[in-house]
Amino acid sequence: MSKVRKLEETVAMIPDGAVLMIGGFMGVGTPPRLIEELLRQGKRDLTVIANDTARPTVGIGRLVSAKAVRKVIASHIGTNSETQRQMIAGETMVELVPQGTLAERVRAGGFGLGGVLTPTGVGTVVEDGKPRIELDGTVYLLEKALKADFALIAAKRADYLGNLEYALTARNFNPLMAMAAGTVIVEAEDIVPVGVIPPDSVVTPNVLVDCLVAKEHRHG
Amino acid sequence: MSKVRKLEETVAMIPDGAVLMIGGFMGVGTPPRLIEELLRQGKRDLTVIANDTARPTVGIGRLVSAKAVRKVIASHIGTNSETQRQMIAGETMVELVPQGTLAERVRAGGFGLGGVLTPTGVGTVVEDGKPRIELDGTVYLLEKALKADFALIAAKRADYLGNLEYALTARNFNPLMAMAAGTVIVEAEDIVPVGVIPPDSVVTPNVLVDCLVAKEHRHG
Amino acid sequence: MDEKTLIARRVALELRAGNLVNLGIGLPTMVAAHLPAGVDVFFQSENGIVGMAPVPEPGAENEDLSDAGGSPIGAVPGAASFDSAMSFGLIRGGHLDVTVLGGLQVDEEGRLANWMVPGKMVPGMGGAMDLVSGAKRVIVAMQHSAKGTPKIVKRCELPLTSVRRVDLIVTDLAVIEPTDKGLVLRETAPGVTVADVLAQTGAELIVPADVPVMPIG
Amino acid sequence: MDEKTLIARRVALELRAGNLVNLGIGLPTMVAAHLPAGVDVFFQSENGIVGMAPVPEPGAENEDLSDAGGSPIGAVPGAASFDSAMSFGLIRGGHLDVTVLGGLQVDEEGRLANWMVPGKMVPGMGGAMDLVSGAKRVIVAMQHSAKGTPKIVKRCELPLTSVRRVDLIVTDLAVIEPTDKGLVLRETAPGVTVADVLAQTGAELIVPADVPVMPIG
Repeated sequence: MSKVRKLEETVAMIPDGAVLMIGGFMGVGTPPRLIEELLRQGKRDLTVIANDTARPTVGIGRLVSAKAVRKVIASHIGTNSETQRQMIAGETMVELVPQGTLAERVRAGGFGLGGVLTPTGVGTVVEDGKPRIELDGTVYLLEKALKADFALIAAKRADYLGNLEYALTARNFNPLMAMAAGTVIVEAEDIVPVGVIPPDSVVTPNVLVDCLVAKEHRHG
Repeated sequence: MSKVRKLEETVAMIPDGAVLMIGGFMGVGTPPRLIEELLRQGKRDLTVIANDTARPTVGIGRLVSAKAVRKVIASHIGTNSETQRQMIAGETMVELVPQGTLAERVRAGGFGLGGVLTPTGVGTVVEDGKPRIELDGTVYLLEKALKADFALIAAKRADYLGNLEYALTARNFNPLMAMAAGTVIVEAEDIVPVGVIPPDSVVTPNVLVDCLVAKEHRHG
Repeated sequence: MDEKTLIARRVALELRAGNLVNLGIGLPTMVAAHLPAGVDVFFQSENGIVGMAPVPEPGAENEDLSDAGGSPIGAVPGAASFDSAMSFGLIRGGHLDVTVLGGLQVDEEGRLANWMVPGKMVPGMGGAMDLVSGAKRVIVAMQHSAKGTPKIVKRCELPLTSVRRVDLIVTDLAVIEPTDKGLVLRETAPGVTVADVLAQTGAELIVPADVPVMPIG
Repeated sequence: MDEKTLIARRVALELRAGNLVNLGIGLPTMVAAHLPAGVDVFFQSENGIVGMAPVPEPGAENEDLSDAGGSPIGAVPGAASFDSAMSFGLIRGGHLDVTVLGGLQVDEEGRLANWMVPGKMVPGMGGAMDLVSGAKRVIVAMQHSAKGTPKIVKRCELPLTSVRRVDLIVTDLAVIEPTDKGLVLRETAPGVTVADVLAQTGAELIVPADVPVMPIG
């Protein structure tokens, strides 16, 4: 029943052109070994859905710098000059989404909702092409659900079945993305026996997780 | 900074006719002392938003049996013959909402969303009067946010600032409702010093909570 | 074997190791006790837990741990608890492999009615509408008829739970699969003939040349 | 006192005990260091924590605890951490009392532009649009002008962050309150005249009879 897999084989499942959700916020809560292995295997034409692209040498920024990414859907690329350069040069498509809207769109994808109505972005360029819906005197934008082929998740602690705990601000988009992808790959800092994580502490239930990779090499 | 208050004074803030969200599922996770005190103070014409009305002598069912409730918005009244009787006799208004839709409507209210698009209820009586929205070939119902004047919350453990933890299936609607009401009143089984509950274990952050009442009488 | 046990045992054969499964109150709950050896599944209770189990022994009840009917339950090692939004996110989001529900009527289009008898019984839909709309596989477990009145009908007269076509109907007489061509008779219960099934069914059934006897684990 | 410190100290006076406050990156972050004595507030960082604090001492950094810029932070006793949906639920849902943000332009209708200079700077809006749309009170903390060009203008040329009218603008020269009648000059900085403010403002200002000097805590 253990979901612990070899890093190389796990990442090999991801084809060029895949749509990936990758957890993390400025690299905090982004799975480092999974990023490293994507680079090593030379993946191409990825679509990456993530809060940001960190810095050119950090986290998701490394994928951008390696030109592994065809399209980015993110809330912020301001700390990554390379993402901005590629965007302006037309080398990489970038779709900018308000951070709270991105969180809800990912959540909606994982929760089986078609979308949500948010007041954020009304009357701004974010509104372009989106239905405006007025309810009880307030105007909202209809923002659609997002899904992905794979979610790459960083967890603090996992049990062998895949129940996950996160730490502090490294949680961010990870539990939302773990709901919204066809295949969920988790890099955990620690992997513990089943029963060690109490039910109330589990943030991502094991049934959502497909593969587990340990942060250190001891688990393959 | 402590939010611990006297039970009587806390419940006295709730006027007749108020809209209440009350946590719990068949009475599990429903705050017993708050229900008891609502009855003792003889509140009337309440609107209650809750998953269910439990049984005639249990939890929210006690408010229904005492005819303190003008309207119920719930997903299930099947275990409470008195709610069904009052509904059929026209004594109490009952709005039935699919359980997952109720959860999302309450959440939307607390999260500043106007509503969500759900496939649940399409083509059934639940659809009556609601906008149907088709996105990418799937039909959804637009379900609107719900808010309340007061939320009555049962927590397992609180600190004096109001950070809350819940236990097992007693969590249910409680954390969602704690986001969606003007005033949030919490009955906690245990109240501990600030710092005892680790940041990652807090489910409801203290800033959402207005008043705390202990389950036992020792805290007033 | 009584009729309910027969149904529960047959439904249990539909579950696969690692499945996330939600069992409705009543007859469907009995399925948990009839899992084939080696098939470990996770049971979800929609009030907020994955990893529901029976209370391990008398006295081991916990007031914070109950099923959707409010009865005490236990939990397996590796269980996870969460709020109602997450619980229905699992259901609606396609993470629930199988739901087993009772039924009042199922019609030729495979549509289920199971939450209301207007003027008589108004329990509310609870989680049923989300479960039928969202689960990957919906199995209806019910008696074939109620006091002689067929529950499998041309068109549901009772309010629908969902317009989604259910995947399988398991009764004390038969296993029936709703398809885009109609209701197909897949199996008959031991000692029951095709003619018996047809006589107690209010809808057209497609009867293949070979209708095997229900395996019951 | 330098200009940024002046702005930070003036903004700090707007915070009330118990407030939930979000400080933008850069100048707004400085506000935390200038809270008046006895005013305990909770700082939210939108990457997922209420109860953000400075790193208590060198070496006490934790790789799982950072602010929205990715820099290490600390946490007060009673802090709570959560996912990004919850973080923006607090912001969008009206649970955030005050947000303090930098600005590129604010116009006569009190509308803020602070996330993009087309063709030049495309950082993305991050959490700014949600913060401005959702916070109970929005305070813009910025230099009054940028290299001699007024940042308070008739109408924003830069893409808007939100159409919501911000509540207060605090600059190195003045405190200005957007109202439904227009921008009202509420205070001038020490040593700054009303004429100085008007000269460096690109929008019409309503100047009351009495414009006191900015208190700075």
